[in-house]
Amino acid sequence: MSKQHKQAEEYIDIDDEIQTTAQQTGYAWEEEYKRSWDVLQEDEDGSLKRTVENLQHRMKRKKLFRDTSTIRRGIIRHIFLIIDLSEAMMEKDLRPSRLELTLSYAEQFILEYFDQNPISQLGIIVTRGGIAEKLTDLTGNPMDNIRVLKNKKNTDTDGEPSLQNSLEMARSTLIHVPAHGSREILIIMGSLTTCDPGDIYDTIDSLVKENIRVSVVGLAAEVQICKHMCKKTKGIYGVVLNEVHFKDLLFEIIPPPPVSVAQSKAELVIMGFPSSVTDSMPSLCACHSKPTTNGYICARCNSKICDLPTDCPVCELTLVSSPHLARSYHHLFPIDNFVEVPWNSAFTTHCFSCQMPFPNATTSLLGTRVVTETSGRYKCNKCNQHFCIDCDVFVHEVIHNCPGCLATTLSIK
Amino acid sequence: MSVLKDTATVNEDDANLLVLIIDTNPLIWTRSAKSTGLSLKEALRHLLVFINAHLALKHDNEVAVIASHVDVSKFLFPIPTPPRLSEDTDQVVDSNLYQRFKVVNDQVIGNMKDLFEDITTLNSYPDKASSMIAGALSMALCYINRIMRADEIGHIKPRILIISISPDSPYQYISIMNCIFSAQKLGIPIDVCKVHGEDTVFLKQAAHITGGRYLKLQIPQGFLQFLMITFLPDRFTRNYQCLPGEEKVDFSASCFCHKKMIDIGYVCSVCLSIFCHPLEQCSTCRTNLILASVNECGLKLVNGIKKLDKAKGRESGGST
Amino acid sequence: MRFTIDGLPVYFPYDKIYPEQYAYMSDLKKALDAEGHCLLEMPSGTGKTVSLLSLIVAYQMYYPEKRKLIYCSRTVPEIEKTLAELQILIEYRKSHGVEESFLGIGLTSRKNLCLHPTVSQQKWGKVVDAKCRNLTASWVRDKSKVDTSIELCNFYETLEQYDPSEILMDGVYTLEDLRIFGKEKDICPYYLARRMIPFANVVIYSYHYLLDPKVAELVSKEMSRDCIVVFDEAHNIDNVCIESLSIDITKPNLDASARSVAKLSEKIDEFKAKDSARLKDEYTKLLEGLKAAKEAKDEDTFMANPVLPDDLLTEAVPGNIRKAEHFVAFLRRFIEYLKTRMRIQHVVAETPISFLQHLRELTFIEERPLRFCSQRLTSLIRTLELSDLDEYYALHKVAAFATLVATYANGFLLILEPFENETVPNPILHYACLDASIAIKPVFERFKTVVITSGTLSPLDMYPKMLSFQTVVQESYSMTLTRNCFLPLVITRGSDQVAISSKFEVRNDPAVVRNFGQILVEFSKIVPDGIVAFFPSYLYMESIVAMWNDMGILNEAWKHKLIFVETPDAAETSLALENYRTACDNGRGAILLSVARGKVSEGIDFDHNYGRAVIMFGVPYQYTENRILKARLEFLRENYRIRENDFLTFDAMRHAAQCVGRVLRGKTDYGLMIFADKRFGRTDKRNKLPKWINQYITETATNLSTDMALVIAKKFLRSMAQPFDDQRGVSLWTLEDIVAKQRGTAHLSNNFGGRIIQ
Amino acid sequence: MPTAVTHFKTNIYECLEALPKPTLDQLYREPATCLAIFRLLPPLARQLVMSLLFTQPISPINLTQSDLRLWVKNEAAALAKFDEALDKLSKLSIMTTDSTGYIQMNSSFRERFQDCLTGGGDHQSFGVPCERPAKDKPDITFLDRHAMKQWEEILHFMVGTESTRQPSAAVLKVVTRAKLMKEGKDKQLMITNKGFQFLLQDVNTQVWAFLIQYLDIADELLHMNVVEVLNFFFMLGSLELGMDYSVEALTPTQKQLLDDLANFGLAYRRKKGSSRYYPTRLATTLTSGNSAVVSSAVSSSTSTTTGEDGATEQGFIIVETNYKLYAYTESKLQISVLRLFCELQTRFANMVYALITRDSVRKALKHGITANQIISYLTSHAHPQMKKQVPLLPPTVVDQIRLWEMERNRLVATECHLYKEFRNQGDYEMVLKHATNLGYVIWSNARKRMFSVTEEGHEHVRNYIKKKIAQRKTNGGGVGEAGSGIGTPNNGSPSVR
Repeated sequence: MSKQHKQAEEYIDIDDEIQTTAQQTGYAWEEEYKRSWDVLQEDEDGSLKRTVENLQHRMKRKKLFRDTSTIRRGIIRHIFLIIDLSEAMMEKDLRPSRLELTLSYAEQFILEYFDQNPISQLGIIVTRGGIAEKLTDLTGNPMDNIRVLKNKKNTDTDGEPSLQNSLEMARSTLIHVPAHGSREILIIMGSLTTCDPGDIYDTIDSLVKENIRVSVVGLAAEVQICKHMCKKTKGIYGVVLNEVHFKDLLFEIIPPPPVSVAQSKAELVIMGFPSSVTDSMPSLCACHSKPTTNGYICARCNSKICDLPTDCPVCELTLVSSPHLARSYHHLFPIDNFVEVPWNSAFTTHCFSCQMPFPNATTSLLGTRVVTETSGRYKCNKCNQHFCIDCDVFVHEVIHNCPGCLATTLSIK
Repeated sequence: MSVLKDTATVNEDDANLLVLIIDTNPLIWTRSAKSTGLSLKEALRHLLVFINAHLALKHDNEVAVIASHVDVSKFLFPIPTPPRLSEDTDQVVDSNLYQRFKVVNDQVIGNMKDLFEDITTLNSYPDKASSMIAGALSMALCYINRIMRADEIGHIKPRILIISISPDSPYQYISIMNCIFSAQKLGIPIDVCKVHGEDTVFLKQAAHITGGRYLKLQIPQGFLQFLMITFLPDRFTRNYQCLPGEEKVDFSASCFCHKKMIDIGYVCSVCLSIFCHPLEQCSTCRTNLILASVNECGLKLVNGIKKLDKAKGRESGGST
Repeated sequence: MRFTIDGLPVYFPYDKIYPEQYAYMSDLKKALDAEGHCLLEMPSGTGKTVSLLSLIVAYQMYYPEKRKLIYCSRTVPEIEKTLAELQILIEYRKSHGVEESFLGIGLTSRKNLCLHPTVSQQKWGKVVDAKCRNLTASWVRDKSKVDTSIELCNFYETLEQYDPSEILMDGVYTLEDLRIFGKEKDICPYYLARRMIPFANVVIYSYHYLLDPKVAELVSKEMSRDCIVVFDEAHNIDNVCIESLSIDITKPNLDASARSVAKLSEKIDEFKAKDSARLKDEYTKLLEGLKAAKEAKDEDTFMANPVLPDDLLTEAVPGNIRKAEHFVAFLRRFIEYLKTRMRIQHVVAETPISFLQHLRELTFIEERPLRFCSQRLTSLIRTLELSDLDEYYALHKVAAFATLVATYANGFLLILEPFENETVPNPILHYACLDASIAIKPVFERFKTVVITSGTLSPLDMYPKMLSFQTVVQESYSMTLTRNCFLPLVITRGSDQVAISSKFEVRNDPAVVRNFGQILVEFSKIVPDGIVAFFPSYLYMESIVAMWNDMGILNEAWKHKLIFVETPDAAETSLALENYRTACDNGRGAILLSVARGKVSEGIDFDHNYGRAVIMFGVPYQYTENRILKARLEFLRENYRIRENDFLTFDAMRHAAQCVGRVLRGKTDYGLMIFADKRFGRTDKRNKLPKWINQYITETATNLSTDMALVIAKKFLRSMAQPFDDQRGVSLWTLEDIVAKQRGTAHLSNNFGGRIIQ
Repeated sequence: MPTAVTHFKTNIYECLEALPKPTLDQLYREPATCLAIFRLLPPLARQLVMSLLFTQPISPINLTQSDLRLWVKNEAAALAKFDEALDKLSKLSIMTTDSTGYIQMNSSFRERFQDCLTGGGDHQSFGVPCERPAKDKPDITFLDRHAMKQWEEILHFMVGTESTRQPSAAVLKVVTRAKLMKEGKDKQLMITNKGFQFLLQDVNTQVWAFLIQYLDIADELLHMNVVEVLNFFFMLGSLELGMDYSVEALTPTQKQLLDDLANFGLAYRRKKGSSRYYPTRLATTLTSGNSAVVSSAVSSSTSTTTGEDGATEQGFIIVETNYKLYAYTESKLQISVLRLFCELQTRFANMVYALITRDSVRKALKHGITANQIISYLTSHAHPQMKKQVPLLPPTVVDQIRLWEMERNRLVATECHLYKEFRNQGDYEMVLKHATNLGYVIWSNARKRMFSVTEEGHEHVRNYIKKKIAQRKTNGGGVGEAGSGIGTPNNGSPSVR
């Protein structure tokens, strides 16, 4: 029992955010029933409020912990997204169906990926009927990828997937990417089998040699070969529990992976910061050769490009805008996890950043103090300010600044 | 788990949350007072009226005021523990002022007072001491986040207005950028009212990226009027109102070494710092860089690096 | 880690221990203290062996009377594994500064150990033995002293140089080590091992060396009384016992033996011509009784007497077979008699008594001489200094038969089946042992402590009954898990709600077969990598697979996984297995169709991806029409009050358990256990499953239809795929946990231990 | 909720717009009033006012309407909004275009509103607090209770819940005047359809509707100054809940007013003629025009279990797709309101379980309650739990209610005249043909030889027949006597269209 309960417990929808994405969690009667009450117990004034809060706290905190050591990360990434289009993807065990869900998530993934890794590239390969098919080559433009996925005939399913073929295809492109970029493959795999022409272990070995990192998100169950592959290539292997979990797993890939110094050597990359132009008369752009009025001018060859970031189609100079670079800074300088403040040192009355009043230990005669094991305060070790759980999460997930440190440099001196 | 409620679509009877960030860098204010005659005190008077106007627009409009002071930024309103207003101000209720206005105004003024009291005592700023705009922004975002997760039906539409006077401080670049992007994620427009001094590139970008307004105050006397026309309109009315001329934002980056604008630069693949010249060790992340194509690196950028080292120290201190 | 179980310091070669391992040890300790037998059921893959070894070794080393450990295992690989474990343990003890002289060896047949260039090439174990003996038999070596032309095995010769006690220095020698050691020193590993047995603290070999009296007498006779005997994987021990005492004699056997008898007589004649002295002197020896006749080296006693009632050894050989030629005639007569018996056209089942009766009437052969038959044969052959003994195999079989039939009045049955499966005329004379206890009796009597342990011994009380012995400790351990890493599901009906069962009446009903097929197909869809499916019998498997083929179910399954089938032919099977494994490894996925009681179900582990699911199609009952089985059931009912049904179910369930047990090897492993038969739903069946399986069968999972099962299975597989946090505290104890535990139950265990000691 | 708000707005607009310009000017003397009225304006109008409010000090700019138009985007939607805004403004004579075509802001409005924002001037329009702190000051929950008790008494009286004492004269006047109730037989006051509709409004709207009615009578019967009354209303709206204000500062009319309002539950006084009064939530939320706050007050005050935090919780109704309705309320009133359009099944301690059935809804419709009112009621009182989901109400239910409303309008009765008993088919067809050509025929049946024509057709057809008969008479044919059912409107057969 125990473990399964834990599993269930993690996805009890006490969290509003999860609940708002309710349509994904399917109909009540389709869900296998969760004995959420096993998790809760009343406090002596008979209310569940406290326990639920604690639960939420724990869940929120759980999402956080990550290594905040400022290690090198492959900021400039090259990733191939391999999507399994075998018949197994038609299964309905993920609503509305594995395929549809995968596609929609893939789209979100791509957007989020480029949002977080602005100067990275991504390509899409699909595999079905035992063959692999490259939909898009590595490109810095999210829209191209998404457009391809939107195209129905690119996404109809057939037969079995072929891991080896698709891996080889991805590899053949990835080996050419410059040394300073990371090489990654992300596979979304619904099928439990793969039909391969040759020995896949050779492929895996060569992947390891090229230090290409393969991550797999399995939709059904743990497949040995995938596990092995991810282990070898230092990738992540996850199997989805339900729709929400699927998304979590997929988005784990988004923050750039840490790279060993050996793995990719640092380089100076020449980049152009094009200036935007708006002409009165539409002129052809170099990328799609469509007439457009406003666009950007390549800093080196003065060719006109529709949107950033991209490689100049003419002189192949990497073109970005400075905010793009800035987007990925927070990966480089992550902020440390906040530490929980024990009751005995919980003097602060309210959250430093959002002014939310803290639960007060002294006033709660009803034994609040007993019931909530957390003081609801979380401390930044640099500036020693206290924050509420929501800010803690928000700061680490969204802003990536510690308000305390930024607001009070005095405390640092 | 960002609360991505649909903040994009606004409709008529949404409440508006205005987070006002006032840059209260006393040095610059005095400077501006000299040049333009608009002192902080004066400006504050206008701002209070402005706040009242905002509150007047709708019964359920909300406001928050944050002071971005030198080396510290703190909430002026609301503060969880209302200070001892009752003593110094004659009475809690003033029959001549709408109660909500009164509460806000009193608190803002009161807090502003003791902000200055306890800072001016230690009156030894380094010259380049800059106002903590990034901190203020972060706090603002946190506060908004709190408010937004509080109302379930997404009834409150937040926005941020920065009254900016001090110039950009490069050391806050990254943190400010982070703020901007999270604001963009949450769909919170950042308005910037540049009261004095030359344009700040960062805030310009902020306004541009988040779809806010960036405007420079032309006639200091007409400050209030200016506020009223450009920054009062809530997001609903803005759909219909056409803005005062939007000016072009340049995204050309400035190199880390000499802070000079460049259109082709050398970027360290590890930490993405931008340089105007190729160098063999990144001054930011200390990794040795190779650049096959370019091999000339003059002595001149050594001192450049030196400068940046100091900068870097501060920066990492401030932003991580 | 080092901890003490009431007073006994135990070194455990890992720094974590499962609670059940701890419990196992402490129970084992009790048994040893009490010097009684014990019966321990412990889930497979929870480190049974290591905990057993580490405790017993600790025990040996701690107490003055260094009780030798005799560890019986079933197959050579298992012996090898155990030895490896032992090595690790000893290393660990050494590394923790325990000075002790310790010798652990394994013993196996010549075939596996022989180094001799030509001999070792032989395929058949028997031949190897024979060839070896031709090179090593005492008289051969004597002869070689006179003429050097006769070749000897120089490995053996070099061994002869040494004084047995100081050939091997301390340590643990796996079979492989032995061979290497042998190679280096040109010593015959086989004989080396046998020489070492007296000096070893731990001896590991296969059951037969202890159970099969023929062999036992050679190898195990000088084992002292206080040895600790362990039978591992002992769930089939009763069958082993029975086989060791059962003999089948076919027509060819008889003919062969007839021929060898003829040869014997020739030999005798030429001996008469050459020197009758030897015969004479043998004769006189026989007068003094067998004792005297046995001073020759034990290597020469190539075939031992199947029974060792000591009285036989003392009293003298009856007169009418003392003379060689008499004995030969005697044999001839006996064989002739058997031949006549073989001619009958109908099945006969009779007790030894009546057989002897009839024998006497026809051939005036007395009971007593019969009993000495094999002994006499042995000595005769020795006197005649025969080589190429494999030719005499058949004859010896007959002799052994003669001895047995004359010795044991009851517990046996003679069955004569003229026809192989009712049609082909191929008369066989089964001399079936019905009573497992006979063979193992001496073991229980000789040794103070016999430990019978396995993953599946439930219901525990069955074994003491069948083997008629008393246990001081009799325990079945549950499996403590942080996540329940295996999921037993009982599917009682297909998606179409038709009840499924391998019952004889319905087993070929298309609806049932289709449902079985559906289960296979559906699970092949959702289960990754490997699936193993077990059928009650080859026959049944064949028929079903045929029907599946017609129904197109196989093709359906093909889409998702490759399909392999176990066949009676070992070579084929191992090939299939190999391919199956690769298919599981490279993500193709595969299904292995195999048979309960088959090689696969006993020997092979399907850990991790090699077996994510085991499907048990039907309940593996034995084929009840078998006469021997019938006889045995009857016997059990009459003598041990075990009702047929109980025994059959017990037998079926233990095999079922064996099969599904294959899927789970260790706690990091996980898998589905699917019982596809409505009869599994009944509690009386389920109660016969081992506790550790039973405890995880939830009520909801006892009566599922295919589709319901699928839903649960999917969920299970998903959750199992999640990375799982370490099991510390819950199902994995550190030293602290143990100490805590002990403190908790200190007083209790102490006085308990005390009670046992006095 | 939005519907409710706009409803209320239009109401107050109507009455404000109705006022003559001088009265408005008088009104604008009070900053509170300015603020209140300002908030009633559409957003764009508000923005306009704000933008122009402080123009003066810098330079007296003169803007024409077209100048202003430049502020808004040049899109149809935007412009429409803009015009609406200007229109409203001029209606309330806040901004008017003077003869020169320049837009002028009402000066008094400008000044007062500026005061309001800057806190200048000494007008005391935001209520004069008592200087001496009151002993045993009633807390907010108490005030809520009081307010609700008073107000619900009125409503109870309307629905005719037993054991409700006769409310005050003012109330009676208002309800009768507003035709919320009318004198049935035996002089008993009976609730009218309008009354039912009234009940379905959220409290805030009710209050306003009530006050506006009161305004009229105040004007006519009690001879009060409308301006003062309105000012007082708006002032109440700007007061702080839980504060105590002194009565002295009020004008005599307002004092008089206060008593009535106290009756309605808008204000609380410990005893008649006590020197201080406390505005209740009903009053303070008047101008905020958001019903949520008030209905929260309802729930908090009615449900005794939930104390302070009850105020946060809002609606109390949960509707399921299967037409089941759960109302977490104890107030008799709410229940009896519910009874208007659904069948109560079971009643629990704090919850009522009801069904929305065809009959129940039809019953409501018969009372003249419209489907939209029901729906808006459900929407505005929806339980927060329901507020999370979109659409808020299960669409099936909403549609069904609408359908039920429609199905009542299947029959249309039209007055008509029946012609029957024609002698022979010939006559029948001839006349029928004639009538059809003229398009008078509503219904006809050849077998029974009868058809009916419309009112206006009747005259014509009859003449036609007469003429025919006359002709027959002349050429001596068999008299075709067409017995025209001399149409009493009663026997006009309703014909289905």
